[in-house]
Amino acid sequence: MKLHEYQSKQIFAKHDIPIPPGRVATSPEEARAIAGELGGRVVIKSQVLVGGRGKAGGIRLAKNQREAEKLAREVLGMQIKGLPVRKILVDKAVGIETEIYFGITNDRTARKPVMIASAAGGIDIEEVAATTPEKIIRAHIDPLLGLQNYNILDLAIGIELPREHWRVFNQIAKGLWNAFQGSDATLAEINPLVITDDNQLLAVDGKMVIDDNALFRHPNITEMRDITTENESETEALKHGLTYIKLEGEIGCMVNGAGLAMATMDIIKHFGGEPANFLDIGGGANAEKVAMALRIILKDKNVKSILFNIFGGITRGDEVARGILKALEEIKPEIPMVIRLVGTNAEEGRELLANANMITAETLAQAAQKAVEASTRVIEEV
Amino acid sequence: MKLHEYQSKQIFAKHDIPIPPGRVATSPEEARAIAGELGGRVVIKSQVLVGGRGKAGGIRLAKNQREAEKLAREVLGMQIKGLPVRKILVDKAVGIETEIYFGITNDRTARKPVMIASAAGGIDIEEVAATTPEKIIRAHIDPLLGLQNYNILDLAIGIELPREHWRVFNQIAKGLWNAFQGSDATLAEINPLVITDDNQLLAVDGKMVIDDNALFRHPNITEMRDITTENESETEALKHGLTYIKLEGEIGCMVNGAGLAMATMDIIKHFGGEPANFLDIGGGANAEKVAMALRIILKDKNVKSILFNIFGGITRGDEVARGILKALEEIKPEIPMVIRLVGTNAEEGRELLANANMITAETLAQAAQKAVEASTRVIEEV
Amino acid sequence: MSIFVDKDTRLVVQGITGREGLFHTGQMLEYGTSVVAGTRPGKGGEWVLDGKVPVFDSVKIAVEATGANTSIIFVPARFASDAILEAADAGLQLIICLTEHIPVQDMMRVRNYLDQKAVRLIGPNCPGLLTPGEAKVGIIPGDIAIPGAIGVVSRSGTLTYEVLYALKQLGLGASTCVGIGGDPINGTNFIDALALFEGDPQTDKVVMIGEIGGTDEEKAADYISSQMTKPVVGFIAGKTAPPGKRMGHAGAIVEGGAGTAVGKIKALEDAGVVVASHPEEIAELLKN
Amino acid sequence: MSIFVDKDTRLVVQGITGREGLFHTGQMLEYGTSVVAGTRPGKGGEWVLDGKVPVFDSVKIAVEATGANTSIIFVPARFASDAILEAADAGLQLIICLTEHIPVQDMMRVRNYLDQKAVRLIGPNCPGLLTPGEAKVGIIPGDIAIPGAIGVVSRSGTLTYEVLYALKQLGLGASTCVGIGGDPINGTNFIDALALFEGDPQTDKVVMIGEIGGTDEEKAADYISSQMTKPVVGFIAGKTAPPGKRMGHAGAIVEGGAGTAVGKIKALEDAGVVVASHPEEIAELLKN
Repeated sequence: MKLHEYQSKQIFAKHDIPIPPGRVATSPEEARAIAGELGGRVVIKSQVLVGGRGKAGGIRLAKNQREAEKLAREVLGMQIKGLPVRKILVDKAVGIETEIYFGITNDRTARKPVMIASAAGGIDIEEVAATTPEKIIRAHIDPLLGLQNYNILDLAIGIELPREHWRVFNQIAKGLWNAFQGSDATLAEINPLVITDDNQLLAVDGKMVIDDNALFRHPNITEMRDITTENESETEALKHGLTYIKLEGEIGCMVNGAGLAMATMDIIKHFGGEPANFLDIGGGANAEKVAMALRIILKDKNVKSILFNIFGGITRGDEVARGILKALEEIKPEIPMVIRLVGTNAEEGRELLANANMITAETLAQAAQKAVEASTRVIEEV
Repeated sequence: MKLHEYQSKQIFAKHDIPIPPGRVATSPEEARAIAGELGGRVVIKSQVLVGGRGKAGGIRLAKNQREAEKLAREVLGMQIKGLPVRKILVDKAVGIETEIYFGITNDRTARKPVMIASAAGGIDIEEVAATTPEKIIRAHIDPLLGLQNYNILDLAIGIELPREHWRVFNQIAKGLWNAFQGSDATLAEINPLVITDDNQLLAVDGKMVIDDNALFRHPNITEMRDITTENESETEALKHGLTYIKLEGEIGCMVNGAGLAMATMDIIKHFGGEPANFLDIGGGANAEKVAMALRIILKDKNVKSILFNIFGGITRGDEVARGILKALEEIKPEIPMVIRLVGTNAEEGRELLANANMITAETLAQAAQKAVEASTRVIEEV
Repeated sequence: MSIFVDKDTRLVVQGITGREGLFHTGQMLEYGTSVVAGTRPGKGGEWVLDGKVPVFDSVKIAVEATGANTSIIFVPARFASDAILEAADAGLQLIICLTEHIPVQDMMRVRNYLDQKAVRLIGPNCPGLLTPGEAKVGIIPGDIAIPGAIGVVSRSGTLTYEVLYALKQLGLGASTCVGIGGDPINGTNFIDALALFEGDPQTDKVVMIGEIGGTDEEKAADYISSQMTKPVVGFIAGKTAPPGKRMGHAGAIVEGGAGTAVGKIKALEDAGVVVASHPEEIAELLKN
Repeated sequence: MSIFVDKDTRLVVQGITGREGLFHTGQMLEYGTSVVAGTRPGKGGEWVLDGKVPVFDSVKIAVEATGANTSIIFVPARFASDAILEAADAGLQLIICLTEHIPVQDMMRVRNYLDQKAVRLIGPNCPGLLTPGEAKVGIIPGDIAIPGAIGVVSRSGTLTYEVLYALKQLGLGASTCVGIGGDPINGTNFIDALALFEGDPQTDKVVMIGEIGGTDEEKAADYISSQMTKPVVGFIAGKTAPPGKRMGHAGAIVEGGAGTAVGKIKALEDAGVVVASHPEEIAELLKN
């Protein structure tokens, strides 16, 4: 689960990381009032859960209250990468001398969290990492010991941070680690961490991603979820324990298991089709879940045919069949459906579906070919 | 640093360990008022930092408010093992079905904390451990992982705790671990943890000891120190970084290093004397510290002679000599003093002391013999 | 021979009284696996599956009572890391964890702790092990594979079944099938399994099924080209997957350009691995 | 020969700019120890002791620049566990920590972490090492011991000096003197040192100086009686110490009846160790 900049910075502030004064607004008038409270120049920052806000014009500098209101109105009217801007953060503007990158994520290869810093912070940090990797300093953190002072020291030395800032950098590093670990984050990032023109360290931007699997431990964070900025179908799916990602093709897929779902998409492409979605119904999916999955697929009007590829293991073929029947009864879709059912209780499943109007297939290759063919036929008939 | 029962139970309660309702009183009237609030029978418990309060009559059951006042007056007038009772805890009395022992301490051999439980809780638990060790169940806790559910399960199974209590026992165990670890305790103990006659688990007594070396991390706990119940000289010594323990003999000792201090006491005894104290001035002791140490030794009126045994390492002989001179100037003690100074800057130290009226010695054996002899002479002269 | 499990496996099922635990214990028994015990705190003393398997309160007691040497874990995600540690501290040297959705910080602590011990963890979020004709320890449907000489190792669950099933259709059998699981932090990786297959006399050829993300396949490719003599057929799922939701700049920095299907396929092909274009083709490639 | 330190020791002093660090670095240099570096975060680039020793910001940098192979730690208690871990992660295989008053939970975590690594910690709360005539790594006064064939291992600080000094008075020298420190959780115990002395050709006899508390002396007695061929003379301090302030019932249960001077002396005597009645007697017993 991604957190908004303002939410991430709230968590940072709780862990003694200095952030600029500021507040969230949902209207131009509110933005004007906040700008008045803060005094001087303010930054209007769109709160959407995508990168590249700055380049899209979603981050603007206002010289005074009146300009703050005007720019807030503009930004609140924007869509960034398809997402409407519903909230803006109004932060006091600071003079920036230096931009540092500072973040933590998990390094799956090392099986440890890794803290990363670079003196070349800012929007081009990935370019820096690709072209001048020596400018990226890493410190792995033992997950059983936690962050140690010398880990932080390695970073401060590595980025050649002036010594006068070491003490506050140590405090920020500990705060970032505590925010990361204490929130079960998979990412906690300050970019940039700036040295201001009055020589203070300040986290002017913040980003956190929380491990969805650990949200049960963090009810406060769970409440921060902003579903207005998420894809409606994907959110709906997640709520029912399904993983759904919408794509641009015309062949809907319902598969159990992420690997098999990807392989099914791949084989559709291999036989000349384009998958309309990734959909993993997970292990042990019951009839309800399957019906919900089918409804979600059918919401996508591009879908011209559906391929069900179910290999029973934890998931049982008969349960899946019951779910499909239940959904069909309710929705009565007009498009062709190809089903391939193998594994645990597949026999029973196939019997249940015998009278449904579905195209059956023995192998995955066959199923994919039939689904591609069926989608083309529909298109031609149109 | 030992905590009082009421302080330990406050910490337990913060960690979701159920304790009986109750409050601290410092007067009989206050005790009466608390008994009134609680209603029914109450227990009056002396708050002194020694064991065996119950056997000494420092824990009493009162049937009503009036009796609570009367017993509170009695208990507040007591001395237990030489310590005056200045505070009492007035707890609501509960009906007890079963007494369980439940504690954590560090096992230095295993280098891990160990959680200990026994179905045979109560005042005779050490007797149980000595005679029927199979009734004592232990679970070692990995200090890097922390307490795991299966550690708790091992204990619940081991003490044959009825299953209906497992859930709350799990909660109490986690609370006890968090209290122990979060307070840098070296001991956290509930004895007894009772099953009440209405079938609830309840910590009716509590004891915690905090690692003095970690108090810098716990200002709140440091504030709990109750110096009124500690030996004044020992407290004074600790404040100056000295370790002083008063004993019953007549030869005062000032030594650098705990091992050497013990060996010095042992050799005094070996040559027929009795040490008046253990006093370790620590490593790197400076003149101020030495002077303070001498003042503390001389407060003990039993002291008939003093043996200084200083082997310079971190501690420097000249610094010790300066401290002694400084203290002598101020206090002008009348009793004989034997000094043995070896090691780092011992030469310089001996030169400084050349004109002080002190008996010198080359070897430890010699020094001890001279100190014993001197103390006897004083006694004979009296 | 086979790797990990065989006729001598004596299995304890952690979380045996749950819906999945119970169902799949039945399936494992039916397959002929020696399931000697189950555990569920608070249910010690009961028996499940018509009195076939005794339930104990803890793994330690189960091991003492039955001599179990292997554990399989079906407990819910929030208790799973505790269950793995319990099995390890009870002295079991092979632990298979099927649970999905374990928080990554939990697994990171577990894995770093287990690295200090002589214990092998397979999974989590995996379908377990199948040594056809000898033992099924997990949820791989028993009837989709026959005994044979092909070692199968896979990050995926159902995709593995697909491959085993296709092998069977062509009369090809497996020595052991190992599902290592799809989680970012797991106990056993491709190289561990490849090394065991390389040393297993029953295994002639190996199938390795990977997917996008991480660098395990790339490292396996290095291992194959430098250490393996047996032929390997590979497959990588996720060629059409949209670029993953990136984990901020930090994720991009740590992962670099690695993790794409194209990159993994190239690494494997450079190591001499024949890479199939779809799952059923794997079986055809092995037939040749 | 000797154990732990010798002419090849290249020492880095952590906390070199503090009062004690600076003073004792001077003493070590004077003794002839190769002190190649010191560390103090924020003081990298400076030189101390008249330009004799360069200061670095971290141990890692100090090791890279000077090839240091051993570290000695003088930093304050609240930073000491971090300093030990820093030295271990910088690849040093011998770390001597003199700091006293380190919280026991810190040391417990450090020790359990170091157990995973090939690193030897001596201390904390110890006087360090002295290999007379070769290297002094710690605060044992150099002039109280001469080279010889007696290995000395001790839990105590100044009491050890007492013994070395008494040896010297009788013309007896030491191979190496090891102060293992008096803290409840430490890095090296009696058995570790005894085993090294047993295997050290230069050492003919061993002196072991213990004190009340814990069970290290009892375990050392077992080791001596079953594994050691060289004669051992012992001493236990604390015969007249009042019974320690007990650590609640839990402490009594964990420690049992162990830890008394009488018990330790008996264990050592039963193992064939000659136990001296006072420190200076040790030297006399060795002379015979």
